[in-house]
Amino acid sequence: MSDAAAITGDAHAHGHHPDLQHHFDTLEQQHEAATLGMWLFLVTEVLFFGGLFLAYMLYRVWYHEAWVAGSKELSIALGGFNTVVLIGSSLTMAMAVRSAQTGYRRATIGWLLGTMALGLTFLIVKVFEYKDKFDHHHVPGYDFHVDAAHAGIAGPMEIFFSLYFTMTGLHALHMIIGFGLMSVITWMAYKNRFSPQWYTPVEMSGLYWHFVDIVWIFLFPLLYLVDRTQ
Amino acid sequence: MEMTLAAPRVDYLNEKHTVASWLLTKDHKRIGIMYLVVVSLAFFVGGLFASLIRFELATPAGDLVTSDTYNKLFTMHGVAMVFFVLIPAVPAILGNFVLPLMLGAKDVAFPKINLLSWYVFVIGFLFTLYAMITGGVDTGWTFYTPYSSRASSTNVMMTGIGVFITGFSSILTGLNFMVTIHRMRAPGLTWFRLPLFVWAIYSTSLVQVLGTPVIAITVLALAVERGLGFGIFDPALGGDPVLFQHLFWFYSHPAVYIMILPPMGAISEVLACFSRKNIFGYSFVAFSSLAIAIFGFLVWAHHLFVAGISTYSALVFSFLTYAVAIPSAVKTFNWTATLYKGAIWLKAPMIWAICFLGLFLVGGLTGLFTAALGVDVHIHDTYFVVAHFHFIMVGGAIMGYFAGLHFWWPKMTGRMYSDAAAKVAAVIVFVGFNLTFGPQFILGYLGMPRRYHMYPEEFQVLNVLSSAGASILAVGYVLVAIYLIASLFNGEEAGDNPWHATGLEWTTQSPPLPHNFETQPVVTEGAYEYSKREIKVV
Amino acid sequence: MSHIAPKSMYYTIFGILMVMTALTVFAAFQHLGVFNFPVAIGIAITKATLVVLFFMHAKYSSRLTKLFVGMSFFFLVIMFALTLTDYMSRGLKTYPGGAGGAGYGVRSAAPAHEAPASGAHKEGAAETAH
Amino acid sequence: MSEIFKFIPDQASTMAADVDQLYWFIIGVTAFFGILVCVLVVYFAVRYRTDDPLKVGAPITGSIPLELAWSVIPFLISVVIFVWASQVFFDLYRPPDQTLEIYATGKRWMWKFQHLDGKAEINTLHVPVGRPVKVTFTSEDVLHSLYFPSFRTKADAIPGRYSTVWFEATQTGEWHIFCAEYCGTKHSGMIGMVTVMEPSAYQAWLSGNEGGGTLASRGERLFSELACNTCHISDGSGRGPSLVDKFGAQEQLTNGSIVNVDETYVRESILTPQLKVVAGFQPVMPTFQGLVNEEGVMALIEYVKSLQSSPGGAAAPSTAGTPAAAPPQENR
Ligand code: HEA
Ligand code: HEA
Ligand code: HEC
Ligand code: CUA
Ligand SMILES: [Cu+2]
Repeated sequence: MSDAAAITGDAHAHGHHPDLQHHFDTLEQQHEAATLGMWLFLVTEVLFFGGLFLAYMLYRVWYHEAWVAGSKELSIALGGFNTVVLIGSSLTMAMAVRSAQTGYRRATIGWLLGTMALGLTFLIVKVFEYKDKFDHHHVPGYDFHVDAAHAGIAGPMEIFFSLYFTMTGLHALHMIIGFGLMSVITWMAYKNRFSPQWYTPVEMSGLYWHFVDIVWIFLFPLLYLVDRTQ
Repeated sequence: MEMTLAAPRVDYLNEKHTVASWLLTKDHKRIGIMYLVVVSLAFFVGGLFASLIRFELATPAGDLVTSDTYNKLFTMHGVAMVFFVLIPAVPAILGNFVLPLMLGAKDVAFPKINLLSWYVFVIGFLFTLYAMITGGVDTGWTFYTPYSSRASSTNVMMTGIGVFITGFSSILTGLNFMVTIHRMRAPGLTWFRLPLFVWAIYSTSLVQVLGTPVIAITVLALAVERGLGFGIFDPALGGDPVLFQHLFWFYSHPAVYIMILPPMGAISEVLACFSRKNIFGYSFVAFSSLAIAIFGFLVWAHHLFVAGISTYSALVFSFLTYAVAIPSAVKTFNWTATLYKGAIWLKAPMIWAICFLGLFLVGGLTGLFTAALGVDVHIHDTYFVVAHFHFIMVGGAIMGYFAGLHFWWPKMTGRMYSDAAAKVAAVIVFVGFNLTFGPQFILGYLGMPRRYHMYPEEFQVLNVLSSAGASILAVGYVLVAIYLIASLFNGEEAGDNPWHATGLEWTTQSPPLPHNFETQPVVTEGAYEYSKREIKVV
Repeated sequence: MSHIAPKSMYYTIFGILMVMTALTVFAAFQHLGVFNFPVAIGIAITKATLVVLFFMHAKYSSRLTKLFVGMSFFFLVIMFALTLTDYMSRGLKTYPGGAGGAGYGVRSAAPAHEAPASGAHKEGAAETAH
Repeated sequence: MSEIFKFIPDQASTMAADVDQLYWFIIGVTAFFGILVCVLVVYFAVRYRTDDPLKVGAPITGSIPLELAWSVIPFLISVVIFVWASQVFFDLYRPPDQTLEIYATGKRWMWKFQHLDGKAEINTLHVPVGRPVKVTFTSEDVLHSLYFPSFRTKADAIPGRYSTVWFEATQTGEWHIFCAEYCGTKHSGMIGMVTVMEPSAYQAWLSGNEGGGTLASRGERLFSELACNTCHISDGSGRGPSLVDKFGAQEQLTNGSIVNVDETYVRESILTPQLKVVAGFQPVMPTFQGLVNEEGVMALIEYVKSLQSSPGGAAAPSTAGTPAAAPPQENR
């Protein structure tokens, strides 16, 4: 995440912009540093999820039938709904950043609240999806059974669900963190901390939120849509 | 660059004295010192385990400790030394301290994150220490599945969490330094005027940012497999344990360059300074750091030549491994050429640096043996590998770290240690080191596998030599600790530039001001223009 | 301080993303055979690129930012490609009548003894009990 | 060389000398560079040393020709090492055509070796001199690694997979077997001895076999005990395919891919039959997971191998469609 200091902007500058920290010369420099830092953080996130995607790819090639069967246990309706919700929240987030850029405080707050609401919707749907997996004994390591037709590929299917839970779980964790960030930002916006000169925190949380969206953009087809023709 | 002789003696050390002023500091210099304390502690812990290992191996029978204990000893030794000593040693201690100074900046880009990194590091270390104290862990520092996920009954989870957390410290430090180098350089400090240490730190940070997340996810996957019973690498479900090894080494091979690049940078500084010369082939040394960082990501499966990867893949990785050795070769030759026609001043940091050259060379060159497919089949997982990486990590990286520490110690503390004692210590360490790890090459080729608690009798002579060497080595390190600590109390005032070095860090007072410089420095020339310049005497 | 894009741009991008979401669901029900995966991934990559370029303003960012974005994908590709050099060539034969790999056959699914899987919980418990 | 001051282990296999030759070559190369650099560093440090901190060195900044030379020359040298080492590597992992086959399993903490004629031994292995031996092995629990230092070969034992090493012993005697991959408490106790004997002595040793029959006959017994023979009938009339002449051939699967019928495939067919279903058959074969252990699987494999309509029939490249050319016997 971007520097907490750059976000909360603790300043003891004299005659400078109140949000300029002492070790930077200009707000411009400070903003560039924060942006760069955030992007670098996202680079690490890409590789973080990348490891799991690699495992996914490999086993998908090896155990195609199991992947098809596992994927069919997931609900396209719920997954698709969540995709729409999350991309929608990306839109509201982008609008929140735009409002901050142009200095509309109320709009910023509104869009941020909208983003949080959509994020929450996503998480609630996810809870129902997880519950469904518990009900159907699809929780690896805890209570895993497949029906007789798939008995021969039970092992690989368990791998599928292990990856399913690890990937979506990590993604959900990122959403929860994002939700927390968003609450802070909304509160700061409410306190009128931002201006068209300084809205770095909104922009940084936006980058983070969009990244989380991107992860889901991959997870949805990879987990829910392996091959529905069979 | 003017010296600040008449400067008021307010410095970052005596500015404030309360404990809180340390624990809540955002000053990169204080944070560097705080890393120094924790890393030294970890080195002591790791060294203690190493000593016990060598005690045990003095006899073929397993008479000192049980097999289980022995297995824990080398695991905890490896974990402590790799994750809590060598990865943070140079970047987080010396890098934190001198990087902003070298850039002419007031601080790193994100001072609060810098402090956060330290806390994250300490928390990770505490988790690991807790795991060690409450029973230890016995998987080897490589945590291979399925042993780590299904079989071991030790504190794998706790250690994994410790390593996972520490990883974030490493990522945050790397990210911070990269942004700092991009955005906080003093006016006139163009990329090709940067000291080579900065290039090295930049390359290291790149590896930290790109590689560390992968170990994080790998450890996490191991954790869900062990803790929740998921199956990602589990052969019982059709999973592939070799996949774990791929992921582990995708980070851990680049990580060895996290360990060696910063000491290499420090060595470049020391060699240029004490030869009073431009570094030979500046841009080649600079770019070889970047090349090592990037190519370092292409070779990881050279750890898996006999682990079950396809023979064709082994060919690819072996070839790439040779390719990545070339930038190291370029560095070595450039360092050597730097000495040519220098005005060589053999102070203690220089002695450590010369020892580094010799030992790194042996370590690096023996990497060529392990990279050779036909030979690696025989020497993989034997003491040959143990000797290879100790030569590079202890002989190379730790020596380089000490060279840097001795070089910047007067700047960090304002005090000078005993030059004679430091030279003696360097020689003791050098001799002890060779005695410890030299015989291990032979042991390895003779076939003694690593991680062996007991071994056949014919290996005893060489093992005894190695254990004897380790005692000498320990004496050397203890000596270092003694005279460095002593210098804090009765060391001479070092002066602002005791080595008559170039570089912005030497233009401010020792110890530096809380905000580093009185006025914003402006740079007008390259990093090592010794031959052009009259250096002012203190 | 930075580029302010028109609102219409965000709505357009959102629209395109929605269409592509529908498209990817649709594609999953078509008999595409081996192309199923490339199509799904292709759509996902396109969507991600749109988000990065427009929602995340990468299009209007500094060259350095673009470089970092490129870098993350470059190294991701390295991770995938070089790992696959192993997995894709494991089945190849290195000698007649035998399997490829460093003296190994291709993978098979499970060890023949009883799966140790169930042990994990107990061991986890043992660990906390330590 | 006396026993104490040995630098290399005994060269007890055909490959040992090859590996050692390469080793000495790399020692030569690295010693050259190592000594070169060390001598120069020490020489410069002594020759140009000064006690005057104010003296400065010569204004030399670099030399492109030198940089090129010391990148290109090491690179070329490493290519030589690479090519040579890869050659040795392939020799190490490519067994000759006619080998004496031995099966092995590693489990914590012992090696169990299974000879084809039925004799089994633990932590000892008897082999004849002058004959290529191929050991096919797997692990029952965690990773292990079967290591014969004097034969200069090793490979990891991986649960769920077969690994092989091969060697041709060149002298009689006894040498170490080590487990080289860390496997827990008694990793260092997972060791044994390989005894190389004259062929006649080996035959005598083998015939000391107390009943039990050959491995293939044990497999045959299992084949009927587990009721495999109710489905796999040799004329192909059963529910499953006939297994005669199957080993070494290729098989078309329902998903269109083609697999080689080798040890791993047969093992997989027994333990996870549904993962690869033969084209034209229903996936009705039950899994035998838990009903048969690793040694039983090896016996079954050996039995399947022995099911040949004519001696040498199935494995013959013509019917099998496997790449025909046997590699020239590069093993001296
Ligand atoms: C700081 C740490 C560090 C560094 C820098 C290196 C550097 C190198 N390493 Fe090492 N390595 C480790 C730490 C390190 N290693 C560790 C910890 C392990 C074991 C892990 C475990 O299993 O626990 C290991 C294991 C290891 C293996 C696996 C061995 C096995 O398990 O079987 C291999 C195989 O290729 C290898 C190769 C190399 C090579 C080629 C280099 C090269 O980068 C070296 C380049 C340097 C030079 C070559 C010297 C200078 C050059 C010249 C003077 C010119 C002459 C050169 C030529 C002719 C080419 N290393
Ligand atoms: C930075 C990395 C690093 C460092 C510095 C060291 C330092 C040392 N190592 Fe370590 N080692 C590893 C990294 C490192 N090692 C790794 C990664 C492994 C593999 C683990 C695995 O297989 O999983 C390993 C494994 C390893 C083994 C192989 C164990 C086995 O396979 O069975 C041995 C055996 O000799 C050994 C010895 C030593 C010795 C004698 C030192 C000495 O240099 C240490 C000297 C330092 C001190 C002694 C501390 C200073 C002294 C004091 C603070 C005073 C207190 C001491 C006394 C009173 C004696 N190490
Ligand atoms: C219920 C009937 C049945 C039993 C019992 C059975 N099999 Fe099979 N087996 C089949 C069928 C059907 C196939 C082909 C479809 C498939 O590959 O799953 C097959 C395939 C095979 C193959 C792959 C053959 C090829 O052509 O590639 C092997 C090898 C094999 N079985 C071995 C065994 C062994 C060994 C046993 C006993 C331990 C056994 N089978 C028991 C029905 C059976
Ligand atoms: Cu078995 Cu080590
Ligand atoms: Cu490596």
